[in-house]
Amino acid sequence: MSGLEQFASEFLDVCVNISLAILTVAFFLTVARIIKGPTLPDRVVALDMLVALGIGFIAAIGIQTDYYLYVDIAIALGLVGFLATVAFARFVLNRGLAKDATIVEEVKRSIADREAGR
Amino acid sequence: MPLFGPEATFFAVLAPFAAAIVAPALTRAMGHNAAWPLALVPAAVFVFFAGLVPQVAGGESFTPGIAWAPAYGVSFSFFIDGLSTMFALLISGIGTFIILYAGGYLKGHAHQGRFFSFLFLFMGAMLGLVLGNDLLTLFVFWELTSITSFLLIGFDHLRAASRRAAIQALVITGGGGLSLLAGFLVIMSVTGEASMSQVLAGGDVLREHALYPLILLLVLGGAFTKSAQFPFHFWLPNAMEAPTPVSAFLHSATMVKAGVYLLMRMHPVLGDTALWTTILPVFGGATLIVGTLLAVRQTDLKLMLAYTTVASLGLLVMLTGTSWEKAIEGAALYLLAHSLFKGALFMVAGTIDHEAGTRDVTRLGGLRGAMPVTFVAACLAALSMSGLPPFVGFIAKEYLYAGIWGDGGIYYALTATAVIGNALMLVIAAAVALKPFLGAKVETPKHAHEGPLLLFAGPVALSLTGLATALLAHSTGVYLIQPVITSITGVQSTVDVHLVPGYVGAPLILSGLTVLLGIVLYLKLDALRAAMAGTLAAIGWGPDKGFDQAIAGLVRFSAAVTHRLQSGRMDIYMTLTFLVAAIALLAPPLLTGSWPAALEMPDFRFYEWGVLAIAAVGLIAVLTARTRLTAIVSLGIQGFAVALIFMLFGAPDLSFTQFMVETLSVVILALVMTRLNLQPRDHRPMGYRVVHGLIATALGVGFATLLIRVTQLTFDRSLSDFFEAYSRTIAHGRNIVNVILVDFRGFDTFGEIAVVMITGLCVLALIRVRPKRAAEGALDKASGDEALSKREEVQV
Amino acid sequence: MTSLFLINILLALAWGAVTGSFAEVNLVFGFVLGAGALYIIREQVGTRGYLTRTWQIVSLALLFLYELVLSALRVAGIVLRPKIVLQPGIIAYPLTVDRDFEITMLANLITLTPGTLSVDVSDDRKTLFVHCIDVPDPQATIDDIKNGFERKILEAFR
Amino acid sequence: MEAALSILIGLFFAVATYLLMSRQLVRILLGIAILGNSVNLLIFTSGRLMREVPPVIPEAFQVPPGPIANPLPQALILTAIVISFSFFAFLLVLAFRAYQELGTDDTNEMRVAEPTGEASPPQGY
Amino acid sequence: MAATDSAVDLSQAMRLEPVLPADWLLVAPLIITILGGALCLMTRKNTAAQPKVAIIFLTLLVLACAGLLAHVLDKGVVTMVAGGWLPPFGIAFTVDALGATLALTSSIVALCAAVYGMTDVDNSGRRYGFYPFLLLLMTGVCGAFLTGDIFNLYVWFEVLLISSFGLLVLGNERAQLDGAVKYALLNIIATTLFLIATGLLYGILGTLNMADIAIKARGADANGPLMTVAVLYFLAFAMKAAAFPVNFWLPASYHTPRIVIAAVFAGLLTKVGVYALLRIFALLLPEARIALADIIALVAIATMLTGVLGALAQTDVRRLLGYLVISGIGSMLAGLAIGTTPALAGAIFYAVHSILVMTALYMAAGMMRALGGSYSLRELGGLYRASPAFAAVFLMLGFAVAGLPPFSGFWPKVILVDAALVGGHGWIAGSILVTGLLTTIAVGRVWIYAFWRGGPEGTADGQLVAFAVPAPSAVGANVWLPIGVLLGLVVLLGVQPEFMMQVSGRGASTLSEPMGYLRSVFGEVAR
Amino acid sequence: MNPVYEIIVGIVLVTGSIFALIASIGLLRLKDVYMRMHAGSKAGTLGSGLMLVALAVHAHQIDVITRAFAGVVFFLLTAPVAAHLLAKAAYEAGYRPCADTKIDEMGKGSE
Amino acid sequence: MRTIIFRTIAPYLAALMVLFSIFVLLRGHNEPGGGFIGGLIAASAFAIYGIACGVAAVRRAITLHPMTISAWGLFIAGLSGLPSLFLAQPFMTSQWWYVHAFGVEIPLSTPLFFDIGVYLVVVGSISSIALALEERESD
Ligand code: NA
Ligand code: NA
Repeated sequence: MSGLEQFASEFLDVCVNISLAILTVAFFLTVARIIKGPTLPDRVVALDMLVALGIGFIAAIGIQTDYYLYVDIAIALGLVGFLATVAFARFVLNRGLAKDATIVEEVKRSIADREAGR
Repeated sequence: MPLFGPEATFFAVLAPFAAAIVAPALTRAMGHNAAWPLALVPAAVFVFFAGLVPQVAGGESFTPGIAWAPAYGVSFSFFIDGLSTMFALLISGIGTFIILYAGGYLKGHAHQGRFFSFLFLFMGAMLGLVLGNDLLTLFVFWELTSITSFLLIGFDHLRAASRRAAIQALVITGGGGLSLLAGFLVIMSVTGEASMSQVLAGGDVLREHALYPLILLLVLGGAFTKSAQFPFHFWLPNAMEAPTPVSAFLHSATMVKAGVYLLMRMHPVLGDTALWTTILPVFGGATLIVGTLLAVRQTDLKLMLAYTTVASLGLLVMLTGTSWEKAIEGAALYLLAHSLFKGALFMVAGTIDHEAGTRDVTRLGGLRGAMPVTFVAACLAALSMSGLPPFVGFIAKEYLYAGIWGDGGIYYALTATAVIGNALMLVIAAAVALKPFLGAKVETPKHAHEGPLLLFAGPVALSLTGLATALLAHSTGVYLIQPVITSITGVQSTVDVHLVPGYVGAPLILSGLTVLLGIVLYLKLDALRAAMAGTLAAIGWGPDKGFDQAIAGLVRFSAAVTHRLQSGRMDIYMTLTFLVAAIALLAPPLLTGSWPAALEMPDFRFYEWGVLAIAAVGLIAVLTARTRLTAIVSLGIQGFAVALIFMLFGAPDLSFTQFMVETLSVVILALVMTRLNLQPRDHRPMGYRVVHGLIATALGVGFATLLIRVTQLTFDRSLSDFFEAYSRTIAHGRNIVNVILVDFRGFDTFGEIAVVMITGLCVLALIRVRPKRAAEGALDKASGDEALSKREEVQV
Repeated sequence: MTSLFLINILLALAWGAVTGSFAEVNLVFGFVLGAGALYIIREQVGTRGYLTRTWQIVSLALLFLYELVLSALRVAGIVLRPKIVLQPGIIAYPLTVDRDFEITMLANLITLTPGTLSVDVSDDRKTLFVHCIDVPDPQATIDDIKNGFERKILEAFR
Repeated sequence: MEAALSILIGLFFAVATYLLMSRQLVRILLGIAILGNSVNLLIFTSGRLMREVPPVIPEAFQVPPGPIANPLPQALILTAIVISFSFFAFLLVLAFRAYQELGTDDTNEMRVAEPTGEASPPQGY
Repeated sequence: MAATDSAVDLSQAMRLEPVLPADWLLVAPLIITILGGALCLMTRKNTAAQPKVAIIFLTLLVLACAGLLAHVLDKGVVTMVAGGWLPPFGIAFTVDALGATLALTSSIVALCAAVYGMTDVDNSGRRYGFYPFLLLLMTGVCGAFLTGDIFNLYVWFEVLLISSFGLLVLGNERAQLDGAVKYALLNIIATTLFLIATGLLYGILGTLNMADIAIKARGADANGPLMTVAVLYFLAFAMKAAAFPVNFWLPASYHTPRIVIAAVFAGLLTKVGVYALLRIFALLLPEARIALADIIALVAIATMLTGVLGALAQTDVRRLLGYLVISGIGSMLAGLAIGTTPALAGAIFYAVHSILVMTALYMAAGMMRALGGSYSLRELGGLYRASPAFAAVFLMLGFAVAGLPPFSGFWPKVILVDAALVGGHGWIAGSILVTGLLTTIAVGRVWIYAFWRGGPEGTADGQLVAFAVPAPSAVGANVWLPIGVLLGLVVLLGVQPEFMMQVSGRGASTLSEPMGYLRSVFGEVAR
Repeated sequence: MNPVYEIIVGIVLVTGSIFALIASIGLLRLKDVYMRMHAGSKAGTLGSGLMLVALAVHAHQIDVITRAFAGVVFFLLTAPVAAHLLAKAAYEAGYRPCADTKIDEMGKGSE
Repeated sequence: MRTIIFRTIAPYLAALMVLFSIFVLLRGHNEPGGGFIGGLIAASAFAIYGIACGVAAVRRAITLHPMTISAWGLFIAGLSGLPSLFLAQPFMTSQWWYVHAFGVEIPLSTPLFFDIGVYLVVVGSISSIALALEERESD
């Protein structure tokens, strides 16, 4: 194995580890947003983000293990992630129009915040 | 199978069942006159058994049988000897006249055919009982008599008293039957024999066995309830709710004697022990006294007779319980006598009721002119009952006094009991047979006149038989009593029965005493009755009332227990279920002290820890979520983490599926949740939270430790090795998981897709079908196809 | 029907891309599957002008890519600032394009453009509401889009 | 590795059962969903863990060239996932319909099949 | 892709000897019901054709099960491994007399239900899946009885469970939904416990084939995790079997669906749980059975007694019957607690009896409703006059369930009491007998209120309330026929018990002496 | 494998993950849901897309590359649609942007 | 959710997803995937289509009732186990046929048909659930 090859291989390993580390941090940040909310759409946005992170995670693991079958999982995750976001958007819309108590409360808070200059 | 001889017993037993089937049709065709042809059936049976008498009297016994359930060693077999033959003769002989009597008594009754059916069913069952050799065969017939008795007592089912009496009889005799069944099964396991004849041939095996007390108590449980021994006596008088033919047949002449039959039958192997000679005389004697005293209290003819039946049964048990041969001779004679006179008297009472419209003895009198034949029959039977010559009752009393008279406390006690009992029976005999007929004519609800031939044939025939058997005492002794004694004692006996006592001894003196006492008491009957009534009122409670309270208490107790167990609250159901699960998980390691070995620090990489942490965070988030969407999305987090765990540990297919399923779950959840709200607060009170928290923690710890213990064992990977070896080489697939799913273990997938398909249909049914409160299933409104077609039109 | 046929070919090519094999048999198979997929959405697929339209789908996809990178960098620039001071706003963008396909194209492009995000199209399909992450001057943003994406779309599709 | 995952699985079970003991249908449903994941992880761990080597035979080989993750538990879990997903879907819709028809999602208030204050059973004959 | 390595010796992986057509009888019940169910679903909208299709397929099922039983009685235990893979690698269907008998009995019940359902289930019920549910319920039931693989058993349990959900909610009445929530959740927890136990069992023994488990579990460490797993299995199946104290779901739900559905449930569902208990504790983990015998006995006694007390406490006939179902389960568990071959035979016989009689009783309850307009003992009355024939039917069924001769319940009771006494389990024997008495009282109460009494509660003594109800002839043949068939079997088993005794004896001896079972799976030389 | 490719893969991968991180930081730091959507739908999509491309390059197989490419295209198609739907839903449900959002021409019609 | 943007793009997305689902189905024997996952993807496609363009459009699109599709799936899966009957082999013994068409060898097998059955069942049932729920939601 030549020096460059050696370096490249080690470089890639380091990169994979770095990116896994970054993704792990990103995961926690996103989860924090999911839990914090404060509104339903906030959580949905974060969940959508979580899916994107998952796709990246899969790609990183795929590179680390040399198993490319994970590509399809990533694609599928993208597909259903979209579906989930659509469903949640629809949920927010329908419940909002139906004056759902939780949503009304959140909406009121968002209006109050706006008026209070936050 | 031959039509004659002992082998033909099968036909004899089956004949009444066949008659039961044809009776309704025949009655529809002929009306009450169907009694005549129907009576031929028991008559033929009687003739058949009469034909066996010479052989039986000669000391022979027969055990014809066919295999029934050989896998379990059950045969359908009969045991024909002196005892069973006498009972068979009584059942079929008295049965003949009962059928005739029923023809007259229920003339014009809408359900007379059904009544005949029930009577024949009973008759067949009773024959099977007394003839049964195989213990289980015998037991089957034993229970059949309880069942048919239930139907007959409740025949007049619109009246609450009938229903009560019927269920009471069923419960008491049915309960006793279960005791008997246990007894029989213990006997079978102790002796290794399945049939009565073999058990009897076994000699002292049972008596010497450690389980003898248990066996005896179990058998007595059956016998005492069936034969209405104190304190189980109360069902029998209540059974008088049944039409009189039933009372005459079942509750005096035959069925109630089944218990006595059983005691006599098993006497050779169970009798003559300290336990036997203590329990039986005590209960028999108590029953005798209680029965007669209660009989005195009554004014209803049938009830008076019923209580004396109780008393007579007590007397029989008492006599059998002494295990003395002489006393048993008395018992055998008394058995015969009682069946004849009591059957006759019941029919007389029924005839009076039928013709005069009442059977209250205080409202009856002077009927002798209107009903002369009945009067004669009544007198003859009453004389036998009173133990006066020249009737078989007299002989029986002579022999029983002879049997129990002796020098010693026990003898005196038994004798005193018998004398008092017999005297009181004389009182009742007089009250029943004389009072309605003698004296001044009393106005009755119906204008009384002599009943038709069907009604008086029975009483006359039976009471005359009572006379005849006495007059032909020697033959009676040789052909009937001697074989019976042989059966009861288990040794060949010689009995010399004669009407005229050979000497003036204690028995005759005791007879005289009995008659005297009886006359005195009869004259004081009203005072006696009042005194009894006062005493009973003072006690205010008896087993009969106790029965009602027991049933009511049982129902209330059941309701209380059930309400506690089945609270209708889902959270309690869940909590209890998980409590049990936690115990199931933790009890074995706690009891055996086998916990996992020490854990080692896992060599996870940082991102693997990260994924595990995300899963945990997701879980906690779900637990603490206050709004639906937080909960749903948090659910998504833990599902997502699970999918990543699968991916990290080499399960791409799982990961793939988990991602898809988790997302779709969340989607469906979101679709459904647009209506269903999550309460911001978990409504559990603090106590519940603590309990639930403890249970949940216990379960978590239980599963975790169990899983750790499992994974610390060495693992047998042979199944997967096989799949790896042949997944591509034979099954042509590189994705081993998929090959397992569609080939190696395709059957699982087959079931799995069935689940998926059904789920789709379930959801469709849930969503689409709207409850239709008005239009319900066809059976709801009692209407078969018509209603269905109507509703279809509505739906179209 | 020609246009449907072309879409079908496109789907067959997509099949080839996904399966990673451009062997004829696989493409024919992809074509058959594509036909099935098209049958399913037959109602929504019109019958005009697909030849050009499909060509532009490809070209615009590349454009998306380019804009996306810019957009992501801009977001990065914003969120990594120590203190985020922004003037977000929702502006009403008057649409010139009126076909469904064109509106969709424009809206999606806008979303992927730096700092803007399509929120809704008005019921009369005359106005596109756009959320901007930092919009000190709304008219400038509107003009950017008018002269940028919308014109490109009009050029490409008409 | 198995032990650490086992502890996580214990947490899964604890959370699931705590939710299942709730009175609120929605929480119960969440519990059911988590319970399904708990079981899948349990089976997965029970079949022993193997990092990152999927049970797929490379194109060039007839049998796996080296040790691979245990495929059988994966197949079992796939079946179980599908089934638990189906059941979850059913339960969701059932809960929804029960809520619609009964007007509550508190199981303590769902007392149609076993009503409160039922009359005592009939007495007498 | 097609590169089959010529070096592969197929005989190392597969059973190569030709399979007899008769061996296909092992899987025929599943194929028939699945294809039939799928066909019924395809013709969902054609409500007139559906019953016909279902009845044809269920008749085929009965024939196949009968043929299977004959095959098993002829050949002993038979095995077919799906896909031809050598056991324990493929999924083996291993059928002994126990499985075949229960499958046959269940299929008869299902056929009867299909006929009864022609009247009881309306068009909406047909359109939304009564017949597919019924057929796939039978898939689950037969699969459970016939499979020789524990995970596969789990799958069939789920098939039958989800089908039962469908049946339970058919109609969406309020009570149904309420009952279904409880039924579904608790049953799902039960099957989840089953799955957990199976996963752990695989982790311990590394196998899923029942015969293989029986071999490998022998001599396992008594203090090891296997014991805990056995306890989990017991809990899971005790829940399915509705044993005390985890039977809440049954009284909460059985009275809510259409009566024919309740009838099928009462006949089949709990018995599958009992079957699994017998199979697992008698055949697979006999050592665990011995260790748990006292607990099983306790559970059995408590189940039969609380069951019958529950029955005594009911006003609604259907709920009363539900508790009688529970009570019967106790008797079957008693057989397992005793554990001897005769005791197991008694339990098997009892299971067959219970399947037939409980189904028939629920169908009879439907008829009571049809004739008397209610299920409540307070509102019923006068049925004896309304239809003496039906009264006779009910009375016989009532005596049968109480274990009185000469009906089907008598013999298993005798066998079980006998086995208990022989085994020195006096408490079990006593409980069975007491339960019999209490059952008699419970049934007797139904009889006196609904049949003998002249009318609803409050009817004057001696009075007969005239019926606003049409003549019994209005209840069509669709109702009479299945009840009649079941009653006929109940009577036949009582009067002529020999066949069932032999069959249950065969089934029991396979459980207690598993050599035949193992040989059937692994060939002449069991490992 | 070509070392140059490996280095490119490493760089692209890390770049992608950094974009993803930025997106999640944005998610956390930006003030209202509409602004957070900008982060998610742009940086997030680009991040995951880049990482997928890295995988494709690393695989160096035509089928993986085409599939990864197809995947990226798909994300690019769906991401703006998802953002649009969510923003529209949030707005119609009544959620108002933060106070910094001085201009709200959409709200004019309805308020 | 009937916005112009979504409605315009959803049909194409759905078509692509269906295509992808078939791809996942067919390669399942050798790579991750298979009938179940394929079916879920297809069902997701119909769900998206339904949310965007209405349930009625989806119902018209798939012509058959989804539950009928599901039933067909089960039926096909059941039939795929039967050919071995005629070869004196046990139920579900896999059969492989290599069809040569256009110069390429196409492997057909009973497991493939079985997996197609799985796919259809999942597509049918899950679509049915999603559509039914969606319909309820819209009324
Ligand atoms: Na933009
Ligand atoms: Na996205």
